[in-house]
Amino acid sequence: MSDAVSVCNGASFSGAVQVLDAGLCGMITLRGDLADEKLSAAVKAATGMGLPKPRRIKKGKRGAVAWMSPDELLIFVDYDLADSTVTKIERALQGQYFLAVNVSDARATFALQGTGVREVIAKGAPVDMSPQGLPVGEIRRTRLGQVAAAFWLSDEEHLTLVCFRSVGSFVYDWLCNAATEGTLPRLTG
Amino acid sequence: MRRYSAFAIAREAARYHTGWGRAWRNPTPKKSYDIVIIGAGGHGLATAYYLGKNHGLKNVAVVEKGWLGGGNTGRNTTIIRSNYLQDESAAIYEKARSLYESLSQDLNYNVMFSPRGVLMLAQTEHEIRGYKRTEHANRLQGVETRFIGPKEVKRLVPIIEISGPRYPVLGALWQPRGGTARHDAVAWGYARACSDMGIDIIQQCEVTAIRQKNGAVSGIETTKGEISCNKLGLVVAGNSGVLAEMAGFRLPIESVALQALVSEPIKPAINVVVMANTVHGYISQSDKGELVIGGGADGFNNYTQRGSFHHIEETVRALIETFPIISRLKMLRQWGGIVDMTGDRSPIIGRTPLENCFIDCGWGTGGFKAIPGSGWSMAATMARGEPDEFAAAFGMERFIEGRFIDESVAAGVAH
Amino acid sequence: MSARLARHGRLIDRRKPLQFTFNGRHLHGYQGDTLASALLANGQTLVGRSFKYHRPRGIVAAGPEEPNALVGLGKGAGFEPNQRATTTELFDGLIAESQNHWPSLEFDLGAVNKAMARFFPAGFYYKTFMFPRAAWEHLFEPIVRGAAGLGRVPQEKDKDTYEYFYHTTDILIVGGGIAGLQAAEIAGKSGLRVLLIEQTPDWGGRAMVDGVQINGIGAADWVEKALARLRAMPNVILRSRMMGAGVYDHGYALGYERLSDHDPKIPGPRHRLWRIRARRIITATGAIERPLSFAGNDIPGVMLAGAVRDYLENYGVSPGELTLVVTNNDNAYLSAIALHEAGLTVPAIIDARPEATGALPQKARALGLRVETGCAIGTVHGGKRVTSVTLCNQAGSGAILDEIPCDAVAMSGGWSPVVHLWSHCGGKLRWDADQAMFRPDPARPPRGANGAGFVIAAGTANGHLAAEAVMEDAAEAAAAAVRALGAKADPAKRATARSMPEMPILPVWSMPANAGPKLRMKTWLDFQNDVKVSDVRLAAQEGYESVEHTKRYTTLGMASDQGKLSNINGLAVLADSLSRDIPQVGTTTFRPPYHPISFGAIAGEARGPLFKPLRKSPIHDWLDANGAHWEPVADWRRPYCLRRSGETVKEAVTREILNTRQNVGLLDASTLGKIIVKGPDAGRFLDMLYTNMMSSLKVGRCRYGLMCNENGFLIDDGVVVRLSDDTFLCHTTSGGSDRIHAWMEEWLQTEWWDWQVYTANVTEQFAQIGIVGPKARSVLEALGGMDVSREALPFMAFQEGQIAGIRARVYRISFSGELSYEIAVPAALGQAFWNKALAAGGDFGMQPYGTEALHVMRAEKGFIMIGDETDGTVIPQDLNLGWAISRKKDDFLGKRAQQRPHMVDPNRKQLVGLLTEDPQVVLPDAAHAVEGPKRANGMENIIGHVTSSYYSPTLGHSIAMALIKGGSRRMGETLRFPVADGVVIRAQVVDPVFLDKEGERQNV
Amino acid sequence: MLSLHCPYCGVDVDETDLTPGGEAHLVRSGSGSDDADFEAYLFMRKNPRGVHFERWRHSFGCGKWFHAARATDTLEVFGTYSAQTKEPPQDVQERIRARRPDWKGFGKGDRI
Ligand SMILES: Cc1cc2nc3c(=O)[nH]c(=O)nc-3n(C[C@H](O)[C@H](O)[C@H](O)COP(=O)(O)OP(=O)(O)OC[C@H]3O[C@@H](n4cnc5c(N)ncnc54)[C@H](O)[C@@H]3O)c2cc1C
Ligand SMILES: NC(=O)c1ccc[n+]([C@@H]2O[C@H](COP(=O)([O-])OP(=O)(O)OC[C@H]3O[C@@H](n4cnc5c(N)ncnc54)[C@H](O)[C@@H]3O)[C@@H](O)[C@H]2O)c1
Ligand SMILES: Cc1cc2nc3c(=O)[nH]c(=O)nc-3n(C[C@H](O)[C@H](O)[C@H](O)COP(=O)(O)O)c2cc1C
Ligand SMILES: [Zn+2]
Repeated sequence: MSDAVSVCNGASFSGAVQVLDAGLCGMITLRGDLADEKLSAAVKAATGMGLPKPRRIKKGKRGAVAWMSPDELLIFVDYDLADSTVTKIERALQGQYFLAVNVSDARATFALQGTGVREVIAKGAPVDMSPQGLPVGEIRRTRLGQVAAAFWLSDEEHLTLVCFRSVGSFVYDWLCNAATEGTLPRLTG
Repeated sequence: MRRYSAFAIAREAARYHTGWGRAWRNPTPKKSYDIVIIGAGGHGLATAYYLGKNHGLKNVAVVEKGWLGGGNTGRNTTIIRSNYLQDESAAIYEKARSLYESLSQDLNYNVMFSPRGVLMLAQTEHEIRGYKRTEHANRLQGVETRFIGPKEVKRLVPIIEISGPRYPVLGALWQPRGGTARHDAVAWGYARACSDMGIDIIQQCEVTAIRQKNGAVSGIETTKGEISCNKLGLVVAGNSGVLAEMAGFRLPIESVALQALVSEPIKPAINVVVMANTVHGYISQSDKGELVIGGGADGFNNYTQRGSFHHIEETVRALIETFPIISRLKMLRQWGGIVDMTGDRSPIIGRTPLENCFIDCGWGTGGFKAIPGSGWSMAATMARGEPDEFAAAFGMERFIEGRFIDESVAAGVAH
Repeated sequence: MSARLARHGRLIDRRKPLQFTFNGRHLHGYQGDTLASALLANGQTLVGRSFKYHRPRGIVAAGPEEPNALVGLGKGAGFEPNQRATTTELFDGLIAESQNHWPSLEFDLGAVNKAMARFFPAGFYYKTFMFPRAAWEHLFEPIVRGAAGLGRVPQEKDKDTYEYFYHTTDILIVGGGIAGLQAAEIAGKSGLRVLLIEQTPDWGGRAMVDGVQINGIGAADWVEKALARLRAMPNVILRSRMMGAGVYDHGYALGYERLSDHDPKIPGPRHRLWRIRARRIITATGAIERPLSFAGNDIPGVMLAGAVRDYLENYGVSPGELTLVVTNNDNAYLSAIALHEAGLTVPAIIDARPEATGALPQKARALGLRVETGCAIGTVHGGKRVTSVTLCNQAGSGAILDEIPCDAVAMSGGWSPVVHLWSHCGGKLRWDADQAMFRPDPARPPRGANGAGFVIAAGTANGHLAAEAVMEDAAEAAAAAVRALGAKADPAKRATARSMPEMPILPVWSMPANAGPKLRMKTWLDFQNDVKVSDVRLAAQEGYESVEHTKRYTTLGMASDQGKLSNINGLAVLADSLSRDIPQVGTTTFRPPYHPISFGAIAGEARGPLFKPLRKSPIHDWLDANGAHWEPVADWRRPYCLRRSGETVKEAVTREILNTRQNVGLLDASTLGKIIVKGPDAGRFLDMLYTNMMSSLKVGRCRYGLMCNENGFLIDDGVVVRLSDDTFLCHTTSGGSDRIHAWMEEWLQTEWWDWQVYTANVTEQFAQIGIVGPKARSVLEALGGMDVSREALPFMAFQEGQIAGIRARVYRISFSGELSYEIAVPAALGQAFWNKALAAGGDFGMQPYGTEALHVMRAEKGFIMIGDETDGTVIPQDLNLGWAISRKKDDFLGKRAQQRPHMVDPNRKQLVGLLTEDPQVVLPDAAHAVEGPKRANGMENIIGHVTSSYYSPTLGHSIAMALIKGGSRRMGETLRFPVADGVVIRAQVVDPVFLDKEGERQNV
Repeated sequence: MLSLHCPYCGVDVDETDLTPGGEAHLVRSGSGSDDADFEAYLFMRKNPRGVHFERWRHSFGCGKWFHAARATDTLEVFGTYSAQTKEPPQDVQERIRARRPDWKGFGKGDRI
């Protein structure tokens, strides 16, 4: 699938923090009864992981699983594995009431790196971006500037942000602007 | 009543203006009136004025819970235009606009009607089509409007950015005789003229209950006591729901906050009224020099006269994009008013389920421009006991019949 | 003359001289100066002209309350009108100009002399300019408006950028005086998150110039130490140059941070607007001094006593050589003493109180200063500068006792707590008669989401004037906030203050008490808007009794300082005129912002390319590079046509249509909404959503469907595909995808929550590309990979598989009437597929086409377009779409509404086709049809309007569709369409399907 | 600027992440209903100055609809709760009663 391109085609920007187009990323929306054991078994079989608690994202070797709403997960796998993972889940849940759909191409993903990733996002998201407001490993669905976005920190210096594909280049520009060198408010002292 | 004129001012100047009398009386309420109007906003006062002037009914009281003109009439962005699409709307708004033309002389109070022209920008192909539709309709309705091109827009408003990267100005609907008026003066002028005819305006008098007998209205209870009446008019804009509940019926209305703001005063920068619907914002410059800017309405029920700040942000953003030079000006003050939004965004004038109780409401975000026309029509409707020619289409029954008067259609829906 | 002193000036750095210009004059100042202090240091006491009478104006205050010293700052793309000199930090190269005068500040033709001013009392314009009628519009109003406004209009686009910052905190403390610092320390120690903001660059507030001692050391030393302790607390954030601009519902507050106003060379955004959510807000915003109301109090050289002290202590600037002090309280004596100790002359202290026996007056007397008690200023003399004052008894009406030469007057009418932020969101005030001030009523605070008060006033902002009480109150405020949030506070660890004790104030609202009309006409309340005591009295006399009426009639407090100096004095005058108490009169409403904030900051980063998100299809860049003439469609942009070099838009559209009809066209339809609906109840659900039956659709087939709202009106349309037994794919309009997805979720979550249906919006997962035209099949065959024959893939069917090596779904649907396939491929492969299609289509004459060609082709076929044929008031029946309304279903959204009398009225507007009498004439879009004579009210009798109108290159004549009253019954009738300039176009009512009614072209 | 607690996400949500949806607990009147019921369902609103039950969607977050009990005269929020209920839960009703002793109760005084 060498023809497949992410929205910003691998662009990167180095400012107060680094912003990079994280490339194509496999994503599956799974809707269903999260309390159902069959469903968690299917997720486990497909990804090797159990279900995350509300608002959390769980990471493993083969990908990650994020809680999106009381009846929705977002499963991250390699881009090339998304379709086959959907098939796997569908097989495992055959006859059940659920929905699994590949949404990899409907998204753009960005990686932010450096001290200050919280401040960059705080320029546009109406969220308590302090470590107590958004602990590492918690995913937040909200707004960035004027568009929908979801993001989480894997540690204090690494943040991943997912948005819709059609606004990917807008979000990239937005992030670069927010990450301009010398513009992050220091939140100490 | 002492006539206002330049001579009167000159005479008074000699004695340090100690001779001016009250603009309106401050009467104690009588026990009973033929007609009581609740709400001394522009619409209530205009209703009372035309009851007296057109129908000779002067045993009338206007009852106001606060200070007259302190509702939406005292807090709106004063845009006056009549280029509405639907026949019924065009008729009443044009009636109002034409009354505004000579209102200062009628009332002997300078309401500063300023027919400087109103521009409604078309920034998408779709908007062009919508406005052209209005242009065609208006021509046949006898309302003077024209669709003009971007060059003419630029000539009328030199500070406008017509080739904005996101939403270039593709043209505009131009009503040359639209404009603004001094909002407070409209209320004060009507109040003074009413008072002069013997109509009582009773301020600081909140209506707390509506009394009825045999299914017909018999009077009101107020914080200044009971007042009986033969006919009652509810003209309370954002508080219509509260009064309707007192009268025992419900309305197809929700009350939400609508906001506005002014900049600090600057020298004349913009000579006409500009409305930009695609980006959401409208602007004019007052005779004092501040830019008067209107924003969006909240989507939730609210009686606090305070709105949510994001509307201010959206509006200012839109206007900076349209008028880049305002970026370094400053917001002086923001405020909100509670507007009464109906199911089809058009007003209600007419009878209510309670006999002899009439209502004029639902003007929502756009009733300042309608004040003289609405008062004219409501007065006729109350005097006759049935809707006059203007009110006929605006009865409440239109909702259950499915006969909307929807003005948003010119804008349509995105495709 | 005002001048710089050799000593004093704790905020300036005399080693760092700065240059600036004022009205072109080159002047000098120091690092740390404000523009106001630097102007005074240069002897510039005349700084502007008032709004109405163009009276000469000097600097009155030293903070944001300044009404007069408004200047135009900078030039070109950095020019800003109405900037306060008192809040503008001086920087090297600053350029300032005074405002509202012509030809010059010194000599202003607009100035209205005293005799003339008489003819312009409050509200005079309501009483005149009415005759003759036309004169207002053509003569008077242009004059009034020409004279309006203060600052100049900027001529260029702003050069700077702005941004937002969201911040959540437990406690926000506004004001970095000793109260704010005390509160921050106590709150900080609790471990809660604290944000302390101060509008000026410096900390410490008034205590720094008042000789206050804290914990046994000077206030300045304590402040420095307190700051060091606070900076060491990780949970405390300190920000200077950041103003608390507004307090809003549910603990929302705006912080206005000015990042580079003090040094425009600093890169990055100029202002940052903080959008703060705080669980508690402590307002430690101090107090503002009130002017006194005496005749001539607006003459340059008359200044607030506290400001005099500020200029002296902070900037080493004296307001004059002979500064007379006039007061009704002890606090102003501090200024007199400070002036005297700085070696300046204080010719007299005029104290309205019958006696002045407090420690400060005694000290003043001990220093040899002349103190006149029970006295008042009768009149200030001077034109552009104070020259002397007359002394009179406060109790009388102004009989002159003495005339005292002076070149400056320091006045103090007492202090008003800054209650703005407390009041913005509904906090109420109470009148404190002893201290003659409105102060926050702790029993009626603004209430937050949970109903608890969320603002707490502290220190002087809470009505405490003595430093001792200020520090105690601030400690209590912080402790209360901390406790309310469930943490522990230790107010015992608070700092304590000592200051000179002060004796009670005597409220003085008029000086002298019985000033007559003549004096009242010269006694200013609102310096910027030229509102005098006489104006307020006139308002009361004329019945504008409510304080809100008075405000609006006189414009008191409506100037750019929002009455920070004038409001209390004004309403006291009003109360007096009405013989009412001050609290009975009340205040006007406090509204944000506390002090004007830039529109730039309010807009934030959203300008230029970041103004509004633009949605781009996967083919966007290619289209852009290949002649796309863009058209905004919802948040997307779609190509209206793709122009080749030398082509007009119209030519391009014609070419695209003909080529598609003759050969084959390529369309980017990716923006179409695509929603997956899945579950055991999916069919049942879609039956409710669409007017037609969807549950009967066979797997592998497509069906065109209509959606209505509960009012019966058509809101969207599109093709529904049954992917499997329990899974449907619903296509929506481009603008509709998010709306319709939300609509589905709304019904599923709030009405039929027991139905088993899941939805997912997969609009952006796919690039959807139309290959349309007689040769479409050949192109697909050339691309290879799927059997697209008539048998394998008949009209209104779909197939899943590979095309050109790319995973794809192929739908055989048509919006043009041609043989047509829509191919959905993963968005990331959209461009790759597009390229392959172009390559394969080359041999068949394939050309891409845009939305206009699409629109014309669908109109030729009589297909409706949501937004053209519909406008939110049209029901499917109006559009001859009755066939798409199932009669078998008990219910669907909109069904009930469509049964209402007006909806079944045969005289509703119905869709018809139109052929103009002259086939080459195209009806203007939206032209209206009329019938019969005019109506009684003079309007034409309108019977409908054109919804779509084009010249059809395929047919070689114009075509149109229209909604016409009773249209279905009018086939063959000729209608009149009066258009501009008296032209009437005639057109015949026909069937709206103009081309291939049998559908032979699409069915091949 | 409202902030409402999303009962699904368990976080306080800024108004700008939410979409308001008008009065809650309306009873749908579909095909076959009489005029009065249909009019009441589609148009007539309580629009009270005081306690109001209303619908909100956490549109930028979990996408779920929930209900809020809120005062329209002070903007105080008495509670948020699942949209999948026919009436406000008891604890919310009790909190309203505690804060607003003069509240008529859910569905009371509705028959006008
Ligand atoms: C921010 C804003 C901008 C606007 N901009 C425009 C514009 O540009 N152009 C335009 O045409 N329109 C505009 N409008 C709309 C316009 O202001 C209103 O439609 C119009 O003023 C309504 O007038 P009214 O007399 O009906 O109501 P109001 O002026 O609100 O008067 C109603 C009166 O009833 C009184 N009342 C209520 N309850 C009681 C009671 N129980 N007892 C006694 N009295 C009671 C109130 O105190 C009030 O004084 C705007 C509105 C707002 C809020
Ligand atoms: N005795 C008197 O008559 C009298 C009168 C006034 C003040 N004082 C003295 O002044 C001191 C008062 O201390 P305090 O700390 O209460 O007040 P303060 O005036 O010293 O400090 C208030 C601080 O808040 C800042 N501020 C005001 N509004 C703001 C806003 N919206 N955003 C950001 N910052 C803002 C001001 O710039 C100032 O630095 C005490 O020493 C007191 O005794 C005495
Ligand atoms: C057309 C118009 C112009 C206004 N101009 C000013 C102004 O120049 N200065 C000002 O302080 N307020 C101005 N206001 C706002 C009023 O002060 C006030 O905020 C508004 O009427 C709402 O009343 P409230 O804030 O008392 O609730 C203006 C209001 C309107 C409607
Ligand atoms: Zn949620």
